[in-house]
Amino acid sequence: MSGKVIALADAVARIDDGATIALSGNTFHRSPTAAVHELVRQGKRGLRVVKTAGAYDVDLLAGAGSIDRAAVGYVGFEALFGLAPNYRRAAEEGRLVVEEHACYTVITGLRAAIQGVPFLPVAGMFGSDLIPAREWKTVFDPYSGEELVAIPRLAPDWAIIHVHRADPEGNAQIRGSVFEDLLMANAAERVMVTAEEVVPPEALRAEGAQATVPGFLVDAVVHAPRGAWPCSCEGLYPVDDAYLSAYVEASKDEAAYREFLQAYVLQPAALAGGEPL
Amino acid sequence: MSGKVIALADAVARIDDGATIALSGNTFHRSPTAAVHELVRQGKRGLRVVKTAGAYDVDLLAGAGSIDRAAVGYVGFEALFGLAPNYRRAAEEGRLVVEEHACYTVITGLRAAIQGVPFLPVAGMFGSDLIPAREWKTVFDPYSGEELVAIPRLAPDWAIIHVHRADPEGNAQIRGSVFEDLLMANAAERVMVTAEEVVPPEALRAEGAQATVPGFLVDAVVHAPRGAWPCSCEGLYPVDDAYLSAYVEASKDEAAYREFLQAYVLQPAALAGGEPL
Amino acid sequence: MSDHPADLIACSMARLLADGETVFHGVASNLPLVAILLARATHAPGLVYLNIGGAVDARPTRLPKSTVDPALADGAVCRVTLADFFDLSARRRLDTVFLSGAQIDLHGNFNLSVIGPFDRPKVRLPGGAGSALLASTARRTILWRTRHDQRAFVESLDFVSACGNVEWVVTPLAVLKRHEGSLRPESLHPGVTFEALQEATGFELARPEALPTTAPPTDEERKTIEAIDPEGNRYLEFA
Amino acid sequence: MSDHPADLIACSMARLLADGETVFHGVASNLPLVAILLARATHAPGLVYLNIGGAVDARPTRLPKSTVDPALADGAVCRVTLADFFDLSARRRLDTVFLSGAQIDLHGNFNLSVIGPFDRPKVRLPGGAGSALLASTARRTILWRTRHDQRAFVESLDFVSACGNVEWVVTPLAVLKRHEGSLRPESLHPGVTFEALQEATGFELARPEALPTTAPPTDEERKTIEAIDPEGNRYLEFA
Repeated sequence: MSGKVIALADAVARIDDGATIALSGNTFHRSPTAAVHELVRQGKRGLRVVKTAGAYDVDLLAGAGSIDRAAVGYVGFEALFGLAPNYRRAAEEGRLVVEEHACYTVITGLRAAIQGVPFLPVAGMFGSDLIPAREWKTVFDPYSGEELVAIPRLAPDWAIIHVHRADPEGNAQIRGSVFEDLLMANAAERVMVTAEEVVPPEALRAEGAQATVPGFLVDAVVHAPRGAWPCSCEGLYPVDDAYLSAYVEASKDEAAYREFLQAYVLQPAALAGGEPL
Repeated sequence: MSGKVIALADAVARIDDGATIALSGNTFHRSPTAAVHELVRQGKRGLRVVKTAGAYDVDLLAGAGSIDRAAVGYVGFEALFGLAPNYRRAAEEGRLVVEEHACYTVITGLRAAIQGVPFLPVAGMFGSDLIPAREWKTVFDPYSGEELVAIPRLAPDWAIIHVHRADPEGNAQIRGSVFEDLLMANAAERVMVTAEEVVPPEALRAEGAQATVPGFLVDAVVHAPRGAWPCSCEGLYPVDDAYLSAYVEASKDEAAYREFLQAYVLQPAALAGGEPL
Repeated sequence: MSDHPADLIACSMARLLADGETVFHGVASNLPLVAILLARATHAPGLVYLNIGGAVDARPTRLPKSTVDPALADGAVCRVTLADFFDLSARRRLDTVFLSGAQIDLHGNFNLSVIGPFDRPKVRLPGGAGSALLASTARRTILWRTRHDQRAFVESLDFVSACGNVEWVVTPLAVLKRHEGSLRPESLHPGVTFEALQEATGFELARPEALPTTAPPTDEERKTIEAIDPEGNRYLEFA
Repeated sequence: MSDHPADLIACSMARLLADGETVFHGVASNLPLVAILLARATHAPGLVYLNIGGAVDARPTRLPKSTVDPALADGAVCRVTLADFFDLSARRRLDTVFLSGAQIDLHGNFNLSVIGPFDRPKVRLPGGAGSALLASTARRTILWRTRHDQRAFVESLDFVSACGNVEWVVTPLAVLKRHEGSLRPESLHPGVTFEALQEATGFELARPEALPTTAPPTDEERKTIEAIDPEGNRYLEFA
């Protein structure tokens, strides 16, 4: 396949240290884990991650030292395993700046980028300490005088979106929940799609406008089967609880975490993902 | 069928004189014409219509004297028949106030209503006489100081949306182009759906989340086969050029227009629509 | 037979839901999920259940551990996105949202962000997720907390992640309601005294004249909860 | 053999399109539609064709009279909404938009709103549709006008519906380009003199040193146009 299809390592190599990257999915679902692992393998530094609700992806990047800023509404392992161990440690030790958002302010910041405006106002929010903590300013409605919090544009350098199918032109299909992925794909300067399956050029068209993300927004297509593992990919595979449990367990101490990282992430063999522990 | 299904006349009777109504579709496509005809039959007065690009629907309402304000980006008969004859006459004679919008400002005003904010800023537009003509104000980005035009909230009292299928709870499916309909359905205080087909309660669910408009937004469901005629309904029937041609021809003079209205709109028999001229 | 606090919480929250309302839960919300499905299976069949994956009125047949799981879209009539539900709330059309707080104060303000200073926290919590907007724009918020002690119910929050229209707070000890801006107990769970509740609470509680005991789950409710959540995901937060 | 102005306009506009760019047309845009499909069939196979119905890169097999017709979504790879394309333009990612004006001035500003006062017009025109935003945010605008006379090309607009990044204006007489803020002829259609063009134009035109004749459609272009639009919808605006 030609077009925009390139190898995972080559696609990830295009992301510069210090870039702002938005990651698809939500908590344990359709995270672009194959690309996240490759970011760690390539030893990226100084990245800033954007996500409404992250879990393994953001935690791993924090633990590996790849990110030093996180614009996120939530990072945790839900009720499965509680707090995100590496994320938490990095923030508490001052290695990670948490640009805490409400999930809706991530969405609003992405919308501002999409709509080509430097900010968008939101309803509500007054009384939250996020306003002073994030140094968010307010605007006044020029018609009624009402005061509103102004959320600044949030424009990722890259959106990395894991999808079910993509064609070589970058037309990409997501099945089921789209989460904030379309916002990310539209707001970002560049888009990398990692796909469970790369289909022939005419397939999505022939089946009747099946693309979720139009190819003209996409810069790179990577064939990444099981590329969301250990997160779920709707209709294909569930969350790998056993892996995540082992990850959280290992993350309780730095040495065990490093060992785990070595065994499951830094080995290129781990790329395919999903070998049972 | 029970639930929210009511007769067209009963649904339209719920719309008060003076209400702001948003109409589905775009130019000659999936306009809620059955409901528009019923608005005329019921002799509504003082309505304000909201649409990005209108054609027969807005023209008919203007000619019949049902609307006295139109918040629209475009009203015309495209290259088929040129200017909208009754709309034009009403505006030129001072019977209709045209609140001219750019289509994107209709969208932005609806988005403001959807997002619960009194205004939203837009990119660009400076230099257009629409800004002073519409008395649109500006805001300054509190971060950079950049000046932006602020589009006020546009919240219809009713959105009238013609759809392919709806169930008794108001879950409604549109096939193909959705145009601005979802924005309208979300921005409006109340939503009337006119449907080519009313399907059993579980049908859209059983086929796999087939609703475009979720039923909880919908107040009334009307069974209206051929309810977009003489406009098209994607996949079902095309634009009725012959009818529209006769309409435009008749609209050149007031008496002929009244006669046409009597024959094709005011007669309840015309309700089903689409008898060939 | 003594009910597990999870069952009492789920059941108490379910009873607060009215038929026909729109209700939303987010991440890590196993108890609200059970409450919503319980209410729909009992007194509120017309509840409109909205969740973080954008599913409208889904009918999950199996409860996952993650409340963002695709399983929670099964049987949905429509799929939109999270942004649509935030918008719905922002325009005051979302009736009820379930939220939680690591710390909750007398006014129902809550903290999900940090213990200690924001910039260099002693404990970095997960973050408020949608709370800051939802609590202030949804018609009402029902808070739940699986621990009721002076670390959870505090005189002063380390950080106000969110505040707004909190109406109810449901805990392992009691159901509290906000009256004129302050929480006060509305019912005490079986076996809990006002004194014990006050002892477990870091701020002073007004003592209402009548303070009934929370009605324990009925047999039907118990059976329904068990059918909804046979794997016991509602206990996860107590682990 | 003399070409119909519609064919000259469509062909001239097609040649302005570069391979791979994103291009959008709106309502009542039969000539841009033919131009886009012609460009894609000839030198710009990778053109990304966007239209008002939200279709991405459709491959219509039959041209409808209305340029909003569902037929223009046939073969699309993706369907979004008009709002998405306006957003695309707003963030400066839409390469080319085709627009028209009832009146056009020296600077490429144009009027689609009213002749006479805005509040009580002598002629109520259809309205600028997307123009006010698109002309100011798309990377460039190509204007077309099927009449070139002093009523269309005016010294002073009755109303500025839109202004912005107009780069080209294509008419039955000439192809004009904006240089340093002012339109000037770039080529004259076969048989048109500069004097005739000036005579038909309500503002003074700079006369460039070299003023070539617009290359008429090649045989291949003529055949392709005919295959794209066998019913001659491109002539509708001349009726």
